[in-house]
Amino acid sequence: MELFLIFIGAVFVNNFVLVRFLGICPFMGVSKQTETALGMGAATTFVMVVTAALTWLLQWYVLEPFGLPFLQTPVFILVIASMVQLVEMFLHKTSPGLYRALGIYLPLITTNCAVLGFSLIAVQGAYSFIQSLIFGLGAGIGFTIALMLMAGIREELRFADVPKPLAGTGIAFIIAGLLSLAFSGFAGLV
Amino acid sequence: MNESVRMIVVLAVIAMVSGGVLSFVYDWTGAIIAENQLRQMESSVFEVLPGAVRVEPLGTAPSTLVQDDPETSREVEQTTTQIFVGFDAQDKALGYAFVGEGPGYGGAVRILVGVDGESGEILNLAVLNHAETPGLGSKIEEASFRNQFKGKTLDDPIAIGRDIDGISGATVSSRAVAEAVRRGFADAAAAYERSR
Amino acid sequence: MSTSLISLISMGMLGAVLAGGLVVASKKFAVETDPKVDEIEEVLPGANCGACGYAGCRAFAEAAAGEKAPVDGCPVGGSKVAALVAKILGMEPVEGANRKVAQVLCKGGHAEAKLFAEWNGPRDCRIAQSTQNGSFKGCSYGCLGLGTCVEACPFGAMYMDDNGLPVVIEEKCTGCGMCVRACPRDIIVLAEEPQGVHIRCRSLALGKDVRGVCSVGCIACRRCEKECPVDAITVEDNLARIDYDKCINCRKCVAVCPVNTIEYQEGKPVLKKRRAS
Amino acid sequence: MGALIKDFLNGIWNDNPTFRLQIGLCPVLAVTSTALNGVGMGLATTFVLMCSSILISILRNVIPEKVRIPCYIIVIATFSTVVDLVMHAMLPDLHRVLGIFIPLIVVNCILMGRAEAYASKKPVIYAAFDGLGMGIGFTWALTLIGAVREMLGAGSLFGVQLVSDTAATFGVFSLPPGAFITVGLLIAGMNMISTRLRKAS
Repeated sequence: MELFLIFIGAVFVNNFVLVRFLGICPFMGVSKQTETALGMGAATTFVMVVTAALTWLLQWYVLEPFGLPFLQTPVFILVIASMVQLVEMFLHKTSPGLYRALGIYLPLITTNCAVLGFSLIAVQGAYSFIQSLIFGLGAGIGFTIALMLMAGIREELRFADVPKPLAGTGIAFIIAGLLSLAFSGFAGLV
Repeated sequence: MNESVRMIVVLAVIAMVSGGVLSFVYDWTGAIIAENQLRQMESSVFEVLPGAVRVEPLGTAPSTLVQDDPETSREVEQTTTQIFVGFDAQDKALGYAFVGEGPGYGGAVRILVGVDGESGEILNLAVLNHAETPGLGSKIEEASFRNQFKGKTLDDPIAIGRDIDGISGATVSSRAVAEAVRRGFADAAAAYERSR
Repeated sequence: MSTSLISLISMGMLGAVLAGGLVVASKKFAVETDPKVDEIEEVLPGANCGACGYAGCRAFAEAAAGEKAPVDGCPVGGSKVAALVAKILGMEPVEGANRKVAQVLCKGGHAEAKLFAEWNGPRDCRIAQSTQNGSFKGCSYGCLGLGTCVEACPFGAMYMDDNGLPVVIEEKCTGCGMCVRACPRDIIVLAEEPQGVHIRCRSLALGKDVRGVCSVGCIACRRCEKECPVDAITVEDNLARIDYDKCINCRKCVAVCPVNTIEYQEGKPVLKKRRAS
Repeated sequence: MGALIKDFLNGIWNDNPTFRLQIGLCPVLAVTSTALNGVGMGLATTFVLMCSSILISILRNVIPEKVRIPCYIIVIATFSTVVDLVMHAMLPDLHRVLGIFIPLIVVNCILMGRAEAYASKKPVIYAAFDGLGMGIGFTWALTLIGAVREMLGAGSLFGVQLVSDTAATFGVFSLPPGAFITVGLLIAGMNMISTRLRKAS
C-alpha cells in the first residue's frame, strides 16, 4: 500500500513537471512530436530508475559511513551523467532516428532537474531501496505523461489559428501554464 | 585499447580532482560557515529572548510531536532540536530558545522560539529560513502572524483556525509554523529544567 | 586531512568504475562508422532538407563516402560545401553549379486579389487546398497566403509580408526546395541566380476571368511575346512562359506588360548564355 | 574580433537562453517570483557559467568523446558547489538571499547546453565571451520575468510596495503556472519586436 501511495504521488499529485516544476527544459524542448516525446520519456524513466538504485546504494554505503555530505551533489550527478552517456550510446546504436530527433536534449537529461531533484528528495525522505525505485519509476512515468500530454496538444496547435507572435513557443508556454494549473487540482489526493 | 584506458583515466582524474577540490574547500570553509551560522543564530536568539546578552548552546534533544493536530497527524520522522539558553547582563538564566522545523509548501520551515524560563510562556518567535511562495507563504515572517504565538505555554493547544488564525491563502505555511512550534517544545522545556 | 583523502579516493574510484562501465558499453554498442562519413556530415549544412535526394544529410554523407553520390550533390551547400567534401574524399574540387534561389510566382496578395471568404480554418495551405481547393480565394491558381512555405523553410529565409504574400530573403535562401514541395499550388520555383526576369503568375484561366479576380494576373495579351527580341517568351494555356535558355535579361517584356506581372530581380549579373559549359 | 562580439551579443538577444533557446527554464519558474531573486540567480549563474565554459574549453581536447557528458557535469558541479561554499563563508548575507539558488545552478541546462554545443568546440576566449553573453541574456530575462511576476503577483517591485495592501493582486503570478504564462507572453512580445525589426531592415 505504501509503495502504491508513493507511486501515485510521484505520477499525479507531485508530478515532477507540472507540480514541482522540475525538468522543464526537455518538457518544452522535446514536446513537438509525440514519438520523440515518448522516446525522451522512456530514456528519462530508464535513467531515473537506474539512478534511484545507484544513488541509494552510494548514499547509504559510501556517503553516510564515510561522512562526505558535501559530495552528495557531484556524486549523484556523476552517476546520472554516466547513465545518460550509456543511454546515448545505446540509442545511437539501436535507433539512430530517435537519437537524432532528441539531439541536444539527450545529453540534457543529465541536467534535467527532475532526475537530480527526485534522487535528492528520495534520499532526504530516507526512502528504502524499493521505495526509491518505485519513486523513480513513478517520477519517470509522471514525466512521460506530462511530456506526451504536451506533445499531443502542441501537434494540434500547429494548425490552430493562433495570433502570429504567439505562434509556436509562446502559446506552448501558456498551454503549459494551464496544464500545471489543472494538475494542481490533484493536490491533496494522497 | 588506449582509447578506453584514456576514457577511464581522464574521468577518474577529473573526478578525483573534483573530490579533492571539494573536500579542501569544504574543510577550509566549514569552520567559517559554522562560525557564521552560530553568530547568525546568536543574533536570532537575542531577538527572541529580549534582554539576553549571552547565549549558550544546550546541545540537542530528540523532538516528538506534543499534541496531535488532526489535519497533520501524518507519521513524523524524528528530528533533533537545537536548544540555547539565554543569560541576561547579571548572568542569570532568562529563558531558552529552541529551533523548530515544520513541513511548509516550498520546503522545510525552520523557526526559533524564545520561551521565558519562569512562566514557560513563549516570548517571541523568529523565522530562521523558509522556501514558501513569496507574497503568500512568506507572510509568516510578518509580526502580525508571529505575535499570535506570544503568551502560549507548553500545555496551550496551538492549532491553526482554532487558537491562531492562519494567513489566508497560505494555510500550509501557517500550519508548518504551528507544527514547528509544537515540535520540540516539550523536550526543550524538559532539557531546560534539567539544566537549571 | 583524512576526510579529503577519503573523498579524493572515493570520487576517483567512482569515476574509474563508471568510466569502466562506459568502456564496456562503448564496446558493446560500438557503431562502426567510417570516420569519413562523420567528417562529411560535419561539413554539410545539417538541415536534412532532402534537396540532394537523400533522406537527410547523414544519408547523403554515407552515399558520398561510398562514391554513390556526386561531390557537389548538396545544392544547399553550393560550391563551398562541394569543395570541402571533395577535399575529404581526396577528389579534386569540381566547378559548382549556379546558385539556386526560390522565386514566388504570384503577386496576388490581399490588395490585388479578390477573396470570396475569410479562411478561419487551420493555418496550412495544404489543408485549405485539399479540403476546399482554396476556394476562399478568387483565383484558383494564386497564393493562399497561409504561410506553409515559410514554416517549411529550414533556413528561416522566408517570411509573410502584411499583404499575405511570402517574401524570400535572397541571402539566406540556399535553394533546398523545401518550400517548393510545401506549396500545394506549386507557386514557388527554384530559379538559377542569373535568371533575372520572372513572370509572377501561374494562372491558366482566360484573360477576362483573371482580370475579374486579380489586378496583377497574366491576361495572356501576348504583348510580351511580340516584344521579346529573342522570342524567349511564348504564351501557352493563357500564361506567358520564359525559355531561360534564350532569355538575355533585356527587360523589354517587363516594360511592355500592361498588368506588370513580369518583374526583373535587381542586382542579378546579366549573362549572355545561361550556363558556361 | 568581430565574431567574438557577435557571439557575445548573440547570447543576449537572438539566442537568448530563456526566450529563444528555451533552456535553463527550471530556475526561471522556481525562482523568478521576485525581481531581486531574478537578478541574484542571473548573476550567480553567469559567474558559474563563465568559469565552467572556460575550463571545459581548456579541456576540450583532453576529454574523450565517449565520456564527455560525465566530465562536463563534474566540472559544472564542482564549480557551483565551490561557489556555494565560498559565498556561504565569505559573504554570508548575500548567501542568505542566493543560498537556495546556487545548488540549482548545477541542474541548469544552460551550462550543460553551452558546454555541449559551444564551449567544447571553441577556443577559450570564445567560450568565455559566450558564457558572459548567455549569462547576461539569462539575467535580464530573469529580471524581466521576476519584475512582471512580482508586480502582478505581489503588487511590489524589488520589494517596494507599489499597490496598497488591500488592492487585488493576481496570486497566480507568484506561483509557477503564472511563470509559464508570463514567459509565454514575453516570448510573444519578443517575436513582435523582432518581426518589426526585420520588416524595418
